Amino acid sequence: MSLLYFVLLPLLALFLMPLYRKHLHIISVMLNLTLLTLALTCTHTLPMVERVAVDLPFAITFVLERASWLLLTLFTLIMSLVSLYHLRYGNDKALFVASTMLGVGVSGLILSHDLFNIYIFFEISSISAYLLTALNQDVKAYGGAIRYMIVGAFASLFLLLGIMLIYLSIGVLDIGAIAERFGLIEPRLQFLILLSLFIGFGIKAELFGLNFWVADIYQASRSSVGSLFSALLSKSYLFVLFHLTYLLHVSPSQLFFLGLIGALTFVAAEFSAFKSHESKRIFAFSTLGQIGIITLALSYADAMLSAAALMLILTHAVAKTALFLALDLLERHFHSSHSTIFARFHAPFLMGIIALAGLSLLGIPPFAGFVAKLSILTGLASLEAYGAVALILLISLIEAAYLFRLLTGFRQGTGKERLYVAWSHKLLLGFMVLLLLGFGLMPEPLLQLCQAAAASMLGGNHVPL
Amino acid sequence: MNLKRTLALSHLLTGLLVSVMIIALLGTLRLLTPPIDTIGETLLHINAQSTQVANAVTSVVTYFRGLDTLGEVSILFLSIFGVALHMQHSTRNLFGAHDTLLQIGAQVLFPLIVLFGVYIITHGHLSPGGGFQGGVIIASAFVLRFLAYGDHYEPSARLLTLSESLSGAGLVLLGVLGLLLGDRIFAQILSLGTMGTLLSGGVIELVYLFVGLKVAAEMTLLSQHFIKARDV
Amino acid sequence: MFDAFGSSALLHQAITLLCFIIFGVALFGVLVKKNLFNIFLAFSIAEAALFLFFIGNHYAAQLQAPILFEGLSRFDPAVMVDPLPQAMILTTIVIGIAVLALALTFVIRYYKLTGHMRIDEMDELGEDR
Amino acid sequence: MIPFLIIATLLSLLAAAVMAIYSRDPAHSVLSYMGFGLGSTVLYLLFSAPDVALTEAVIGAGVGALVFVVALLQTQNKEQP
Repeated sequence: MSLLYFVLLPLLALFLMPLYRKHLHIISVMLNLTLLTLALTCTHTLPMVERVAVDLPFAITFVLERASWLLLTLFTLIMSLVSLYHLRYGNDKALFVASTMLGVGVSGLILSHDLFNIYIFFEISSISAYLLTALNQDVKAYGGAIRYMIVGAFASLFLLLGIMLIYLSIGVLDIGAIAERFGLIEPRLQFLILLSLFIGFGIKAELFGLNFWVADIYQASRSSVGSLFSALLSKSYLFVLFHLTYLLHVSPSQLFFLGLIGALTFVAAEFSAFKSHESKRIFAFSTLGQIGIITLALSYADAMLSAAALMLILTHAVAKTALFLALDLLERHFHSSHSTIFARFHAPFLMGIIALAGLSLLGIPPFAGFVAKLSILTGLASLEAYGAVALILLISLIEAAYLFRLLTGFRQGTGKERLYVAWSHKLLLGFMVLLLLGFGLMPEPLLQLCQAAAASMLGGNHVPL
Repeated sequence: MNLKRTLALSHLLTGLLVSVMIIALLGTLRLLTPPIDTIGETLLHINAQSTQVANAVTSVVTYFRGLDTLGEVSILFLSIFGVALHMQHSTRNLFGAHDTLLQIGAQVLFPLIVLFGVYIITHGHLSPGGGFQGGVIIASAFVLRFLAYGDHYEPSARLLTLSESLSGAGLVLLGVLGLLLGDRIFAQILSLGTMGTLLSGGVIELVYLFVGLKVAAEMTLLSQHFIKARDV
Repeated sequence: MFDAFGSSALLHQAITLLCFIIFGVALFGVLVKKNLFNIFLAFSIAEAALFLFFIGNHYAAQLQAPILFEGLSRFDPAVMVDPLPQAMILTTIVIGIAVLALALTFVIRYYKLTGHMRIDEMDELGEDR
Repeated sequence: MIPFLIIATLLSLLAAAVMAIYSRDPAHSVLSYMGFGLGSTVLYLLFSAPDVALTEAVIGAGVGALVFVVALLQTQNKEQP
């Protein structure tokens, strides 16, 4: 089993597209399920290290350890769910190409240990995100895509600058080797490199100050695409950012700065979500809020908190996918995503799914989101960061306020339409909610996985040369 | 939130960050000292025995960092796919010239340019050049025809996409074959030959051949879609 | 007087300075220009300035291209330029042109649909519709 | 001699960049952009990177300029029917 198959199989499926252009949706499902199976079979052989081309210590290396395995499994799972969701809507070439390439990009981002290779996968995932934004081919979509391209160009410019400065000063690209030699660089140059890498990844990971564009992009694209953005794209950039942060042993003050950015992201996003009345914008801002909490938790570089943050990544991704897919059903029916559409239909199952996923997002007891948030809070309390605990609890009230406002929308309005939801979609959405419920009731196995992953992420996972 | 205010704010923020970066950069310029032993130099050392390719840049691009090239080729594929998707239903050629002299010139030059492109691709491991450059040169021959014939010249879009896709698939299959027969992507499954001859480098030449074919088809598609106006 | 830049360190500093002036000029252009056409042109130039900076800092007077011609018989870092940066830049140039073509496609389509391509008049997204 | 050529080319590149970005006439912008591409090709040759020079010549100055020229034509023929 080679790790390169996670990149090569989707590429092969893409390049052979002219041979089966009528059945792209079926191929997409088969491909993603195959990748999910491959990811699951890797469980027993972790950690896996694979060198590309030559056996030199500094050649391109693909590494799969506990943390990246957890994310890879999550990504392939979400990709499979989203492709299953689209199965009913038939053959869509643009969606197939862009989403498959997005899968290639994010898996490459978390697997690769070579900085320039990471840049390539960064570009692959960005370009597929631009294409996904412009999927509807109307004024809104093009406006969103152009904006996205402008911020994306900034991000890749600064990432490239960071990579160039690293190669010019120490002459290596493998991130393990960079970690070894990083101390040799002049401190001011070190700061410059860290700043450019932070701008590059921070823009894409939607951190505070660099995330002014996010709501527009989510609003411009389809809701089902929003699930990919929120579950895959921002999470993979965040993972690479923190992987680099832990490897390069940044100073405590820089970690504190990251934590501050996380807290600011959280507060600003929740307030913006509260002020918004467009459901896609609300979910976008709520994604930003969760990213803020995750950044805050990861910035302590503490085993327990990092495990909790990984758990939050998993539960948030599943809950947000369910929410965005449910919203996509509504959007396809009403051709609008303003929050008033919640008062215009009657479909008990769909309403139940949205309510339950929303509750998990908020962290209400029987769901997995509760376990994640609780372990973040206890972790912060054990580090005596009571300020952060108070902040999260306080701002969560705002989160509760806007989510309940959204959900009470169901009970208002007259002359409701009955909305037909297909059985396959019911099964899919039900599966996601059951997943959340199941891990909420029996969190132990998932927590253990997350703890192992956090340990390998914090341990620096130096590749044996 | 007002969009204009958001835009102004974002400009202010990015401007602030950028100016901080620039000031910091100008201060740290003199600290940059070239490193002593880089990976590039290591690769240069082992290049002779592991690839038998006279152009070290070619061997780095296609062999040592073949995965980067695969990613780059797929980026190009993705981008051209987007261009073709959003520019389809284009009808009118922007350059509707019907200059007989230009047409004769295009007739004469077309095979010469294609030949030159093929030369650049097949000699990528001996001299400067390679798949990307040669591919674009071949595509430029088609661009010349577009300019000279206007709407009267139309290469089959199906053939172009087919050759693009199949050469891409060939590249990936070469990688998979390397994984199965050797133990790594783009492993040397062919004999290396002797350095400096046309048939040297083994897999490297095949990689550049596929890349060249793919880039030629892609760039032709790009220009075909770009130089046609679509009236909405 | 031609020996003034004889030491490669001084030459590298001059190259770096000029490239970053171009880089800064281009980024400033991105921020102040309102025409989408000029914005993407400025991005393209900023990228090119970074490439020049990277390749230029690996240049030295006694080094030759990493290709075996008649005069050279073996690969030696003492007489040849580092090939890896050149390979990286080769890759990045192609990526840059791919992104540029896609961006201009979006700009053209946006222009066809709305009749303008100024970034300060793009207001189709926002809270109220 | 070569160091001075490098510095002079860089200075002219700076001028071309300013022309390309800040010119009000898009046609001037595109022409200066082509000039920028050619200048950087020369510079790569001076930096003993012939592979990059060839790539920049065909891709940066060739395809890039083509793409810009066509974008210019496509976005202007509506105003002057």
